[in-house]
Amino acid sequence: MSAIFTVTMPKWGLSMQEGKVNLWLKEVGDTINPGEEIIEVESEKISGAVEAATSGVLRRQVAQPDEVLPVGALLGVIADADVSDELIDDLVTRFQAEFVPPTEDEADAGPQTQTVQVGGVQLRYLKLGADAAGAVPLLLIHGFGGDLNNWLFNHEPLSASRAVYALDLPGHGSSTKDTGIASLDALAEVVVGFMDAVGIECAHLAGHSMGGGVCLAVTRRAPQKVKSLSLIASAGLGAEINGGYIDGFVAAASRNAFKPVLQQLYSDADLVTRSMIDDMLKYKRLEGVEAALTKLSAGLFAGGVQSEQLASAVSGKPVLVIWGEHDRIIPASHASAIPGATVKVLPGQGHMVQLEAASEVNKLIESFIG
Amino acid sequence: MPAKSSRPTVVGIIANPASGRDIRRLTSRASVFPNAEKASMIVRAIAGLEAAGVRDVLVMPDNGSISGIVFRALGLSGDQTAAGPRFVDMPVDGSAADTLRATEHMCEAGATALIVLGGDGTHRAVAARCGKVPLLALSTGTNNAFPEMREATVAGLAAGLVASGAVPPAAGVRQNKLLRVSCDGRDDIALVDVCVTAHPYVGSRAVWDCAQVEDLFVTFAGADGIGLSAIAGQLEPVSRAALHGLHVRCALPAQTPRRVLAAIAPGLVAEVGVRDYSRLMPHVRTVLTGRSGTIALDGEREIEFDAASHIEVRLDPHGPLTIDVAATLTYAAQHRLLRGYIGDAA
Amino acid sequence: MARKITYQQAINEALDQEMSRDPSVIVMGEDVAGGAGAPGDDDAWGGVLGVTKGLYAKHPGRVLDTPISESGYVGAAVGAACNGLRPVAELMFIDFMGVCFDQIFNQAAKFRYMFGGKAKTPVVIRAMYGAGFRAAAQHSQCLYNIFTHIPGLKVVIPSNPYDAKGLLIQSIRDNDPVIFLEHKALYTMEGDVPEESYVVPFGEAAVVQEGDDVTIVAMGRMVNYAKDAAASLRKRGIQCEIIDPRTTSPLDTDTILESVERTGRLVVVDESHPRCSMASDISGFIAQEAFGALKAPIQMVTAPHVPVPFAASLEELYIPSPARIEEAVMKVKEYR
Amino acid sequence: MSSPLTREGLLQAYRTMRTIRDFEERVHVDFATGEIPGFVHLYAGEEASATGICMHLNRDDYIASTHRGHGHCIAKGVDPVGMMAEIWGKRTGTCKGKGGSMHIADLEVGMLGANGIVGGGGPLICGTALASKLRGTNNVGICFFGDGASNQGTIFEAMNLATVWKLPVIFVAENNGYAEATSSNFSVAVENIADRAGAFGMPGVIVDGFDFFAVHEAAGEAIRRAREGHGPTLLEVKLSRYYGHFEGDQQTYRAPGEVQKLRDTKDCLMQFAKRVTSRGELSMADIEAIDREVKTMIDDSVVQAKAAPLPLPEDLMTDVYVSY
Repeated sequence: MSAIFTVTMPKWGLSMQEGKVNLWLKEVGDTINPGEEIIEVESEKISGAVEAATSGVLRRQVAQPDEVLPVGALLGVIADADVSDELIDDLVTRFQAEFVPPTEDEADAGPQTQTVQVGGVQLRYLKLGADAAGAVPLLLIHGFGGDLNNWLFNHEPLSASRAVYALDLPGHGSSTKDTGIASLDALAEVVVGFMDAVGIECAHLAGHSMGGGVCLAVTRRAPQKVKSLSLIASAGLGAEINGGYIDGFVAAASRNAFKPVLQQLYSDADLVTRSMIDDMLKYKRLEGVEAALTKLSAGLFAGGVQSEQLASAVSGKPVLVIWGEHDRIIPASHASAIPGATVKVLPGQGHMVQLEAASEVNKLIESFIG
Repeated sequence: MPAKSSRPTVVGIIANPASGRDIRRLTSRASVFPNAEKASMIVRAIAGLEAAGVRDVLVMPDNGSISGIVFRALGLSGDQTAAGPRFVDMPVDGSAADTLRATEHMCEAGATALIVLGGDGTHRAVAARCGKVPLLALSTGTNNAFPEMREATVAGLAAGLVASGAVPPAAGVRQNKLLRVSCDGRDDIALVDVCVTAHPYVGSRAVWDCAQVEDLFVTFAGADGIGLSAIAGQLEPVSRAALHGLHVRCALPAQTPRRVLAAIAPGLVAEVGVRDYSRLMPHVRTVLTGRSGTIALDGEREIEFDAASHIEVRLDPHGPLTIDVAATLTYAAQHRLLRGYIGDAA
Repeated sequence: MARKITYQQAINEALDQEMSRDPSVIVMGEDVAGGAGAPGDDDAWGGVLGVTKGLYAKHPGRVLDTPISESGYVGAAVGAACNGLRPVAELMFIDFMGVCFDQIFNQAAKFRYMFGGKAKTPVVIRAMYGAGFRAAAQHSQCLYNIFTHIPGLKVVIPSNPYDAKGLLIQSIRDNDPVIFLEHKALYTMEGDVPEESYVVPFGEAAVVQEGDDVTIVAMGRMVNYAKDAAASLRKRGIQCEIIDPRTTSPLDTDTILESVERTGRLVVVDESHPRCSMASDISGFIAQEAFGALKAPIQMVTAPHVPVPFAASLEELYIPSPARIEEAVMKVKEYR
Repeated sequence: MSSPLTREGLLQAYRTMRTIRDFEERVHVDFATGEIPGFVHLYAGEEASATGICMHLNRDDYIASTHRGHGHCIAKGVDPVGMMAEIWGKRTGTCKGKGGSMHIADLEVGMLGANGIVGGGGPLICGTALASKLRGTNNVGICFFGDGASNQGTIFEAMNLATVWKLPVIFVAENNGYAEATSSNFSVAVENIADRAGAFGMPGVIVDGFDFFAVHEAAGEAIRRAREGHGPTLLEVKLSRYYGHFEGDQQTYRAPGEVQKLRDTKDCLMQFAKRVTSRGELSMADIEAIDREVKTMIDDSVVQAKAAPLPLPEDLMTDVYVSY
């Protein structure tokens, strides 16, 4: 029995409604294996590759480079070599005739964020993927000034075979803003409370930047709740941190002031679009954010020095360390701080490596946590 | 219709545009009496006068707030030779002097009655100049003891009947008492009360704080009166006809066991301490000295004095004459002055 | 946490949150409670369109119905602002500025300068504006340009629920007199609005969408018309950059200038009349500052120089439409 | 009834009235030489009103004034030295030379500004009074206005609002008989501005504006009443201005000798001095000492004003907004 598979515009994150085709990574006639990258698509100026879910031959490139298509639109067709062109053309014709782009409301009807109260703090989180027997869930923890959308290109891909949670830390995203928290341990206490509240006995933790420091602090506080740690450009593994970035982030009040600050995060400065800056400004202008960030930065990164070194907290847990080679916020040299850890420094990448090199990071994590 | 005398009857009307505007609007709940209503009262009084056969009515002029309305209401042309009321030809400066001037002028013009619209103060000014011409005293407000609240049409009728002689003075006119005050060479009068206060300034004139009242002299005091005389009225009512008046010596309520509640201003009932009181007999002089303060005449502070001042108060039984509206019209009824039949000559 | 609410709810929420945060904030205006002294409910209306509904009960004594007496209560709001309150006076329809303008432009606007910097007048005057409701000539005007002309005033024209809330909160916290104008047609517009309090600063234009071909500057309701026009133009391969100044005083000239220098083409969309309007003002400023960058004459899409008509057929002609915006964009795009 | 003025109170009253008089007389002289720019409207003759009223006020009470505002400023405690510099358009002026005679204000002492718009102050003072009322202080607001402003809609609206909201406001109608050159006999439809009070549900009282004691006492009652929460009052002060509507006005619309007669017979300073000295409450020496002291101060204020720097070019663009 031969099969025909459609490749469609993916939905990365909650807000994505359309994507732009950058380029095809496979030519018509190429043999495709599951997991291979077929086409590069861009959303919110972040580009990512659509991976094959199946094996076959790329038979059609329906979408053309620079085309902007709604989520779910047909990009190409993979089929076994023996499927006739007529059948494939018929399928393409029928698909295009029947395809209705999702309305904004339907788009909203996708996975919804939820909130939970932990010790007087309201936390927003997003759970993707189903609880599976024997599968230890994964908890994603963003960095300073970030939120659960920092995992836009990681969250869904990692949720194929397990439940994956991403939360907004206190002071961030849509969680309670001014909680007075000024230490990694206090953040860890909230995270542990969160795990209890949503019924996570034990999880793989993945943390980015300050979120990595939080993962380490959770491990120190409640080792029984931690199965493994994936630390991406993590805090807590050395003294240095770009104090200019931290202070600039806290102080920036306008687009023009914010842009050069945010550009330090990325290897490709063009990724810092106006709408990204606008979104960050919207966050920063929420009541309590400035106070929260000021307290947190003073507690954790005063004077461009990290106040906590937590490499020893891992106490024998499996650890994966990922870093961007050209990280301008926390130097990649910190990657070797944990003896025995699996370390991967991605060449050419910056601090937001999980966004800029999402599929590579996803693969590393996937294979690390199994 | 009554009384045809050889010369035409002249009646004057005096209305004070400034009455009813003093500080008692603030310190009590005294009414603001609109000048438009005063003008309307004049028009109604004229109707009564004309019905009683008076053809020559003299009206006090003012800056226009009353006279202008009267002028329009009666459709006057400004031609002073035409029939109808005339405005006295005199300078107007908007002060109490206008009232004095108008009174003198009307009396010289032969008025045999004056209708006065105002409060105690206005009547006091008229009384100082009107001699033996009887007054028909009409109150324009809630704050007066001397003039009465009554409908101006009826008042005009009564004034006309007395002025023309149709009702004889013995039937319609009453003698009032007067208080004469002299202080360091200044002489003045009061129709209802003289109040010696501790307040050092004439200031905004009205007296409303009983704590400042030291001596009170009254010509008459109704138990149902309003104003300072009401204090006396609750101690020993004195009628307008009685020969005597009353002298009350006040004290702070805390300093005397004798206290009285009195309506001393509209909306203001106060407790007044009384040291003692005595009848004030005609012509007996009461002398006060050794203090400083102000003397209020008919409720308004007029004279400041000091410790060296010599104050004399005495009751004069020969004050102004006033027309008793009820008695006049009762006489008219008894004598059928206003009755007639179809076919009677006008 | 962001959720969808209407423009009207966003304004109500901004007032509510600021009144809770700062006891010196009061709301006054004709029928802002709606029922003072009447035998029925004290807050029957909550504003003529219900924008202030519910505030009366939540903030006792601080939502004040006024007589229909615009000079009186707008002036009182100004005076109260001089004496430590942060009043939000609702003028109902901006057309009513005619009966209280002195208190706004001769008093509130000038105090600080006339008094040598010693006065602070944190008053907000809210009013609805704009055509489209068959409300005719005295209840439909767009008069923000008149206020923009006056030094000492700030003028705010939110085009969506998010901006409405953030700009109103900024207006209330601002220490200068602010004219806050709400388009009637936007009250029912829904959008994502965070539950938390937040501010949108003045003088920061929003780049509603980016594009390299033509710059469209639009404000208030016209932003949404510009978006409609841009969506249609996109199908024709024309990428419009839409800039919403959000505040006309202060005006973010940098963002407009930067955009026009890149696109070389400018269309200004303004619901008010063409003479001495924001359209002519922005056009003049760009002609002066970016003449060399212009590849085509600037186009203004405005209402005509006539009062707002009543009849639907005329009013629809009066209001600038997406079609007219599209036409203007094509004109600047095709200019050779 | 308010308690009698103490010796200190009498001295203060005289000093304030004398300061206003000398200030205005001096501005009159200097204006005539062409040294003072712009328009000035002098308060000379009306001193008893501002003084008798403002003596009851404290710093947190507000007054709204008029284009004829110098007297109100001085009575409310604005520094005459700064005022003189302001009138001379100097950088050291109360308003840094940006306001001038018609806009002198000092919110620090509760002076909400002279006002170039006739009737402009009524609504504003309702606002300061509303703020006082909502904050639960017992402060009051005084709205000074003239017979001209008594015909403005803003004043009617303000009086209505003050009663509707039961605000602690005293509307002080300073009726000097002329709105610019037009007689109030012509322009005011009623004999007394106070008569309008009834229409707005408040008491209306007339006082003699040449008599400090009359103004002081009536104002004391009205202000007490307002502080105790009983609402607004309209106080009509009948007075006269000695100079023209503005400086340079030849006043040919006035009767010959009208002003001189008032100066000779009713002048508030003269009456006051006679009254207090004849009763021995103050001595002539007291009066003369104040006269000398005030003259020195006014002379000095002019010397300082003349010597003071003009505003700088950079001052043009400042003080428009708190932030922009």
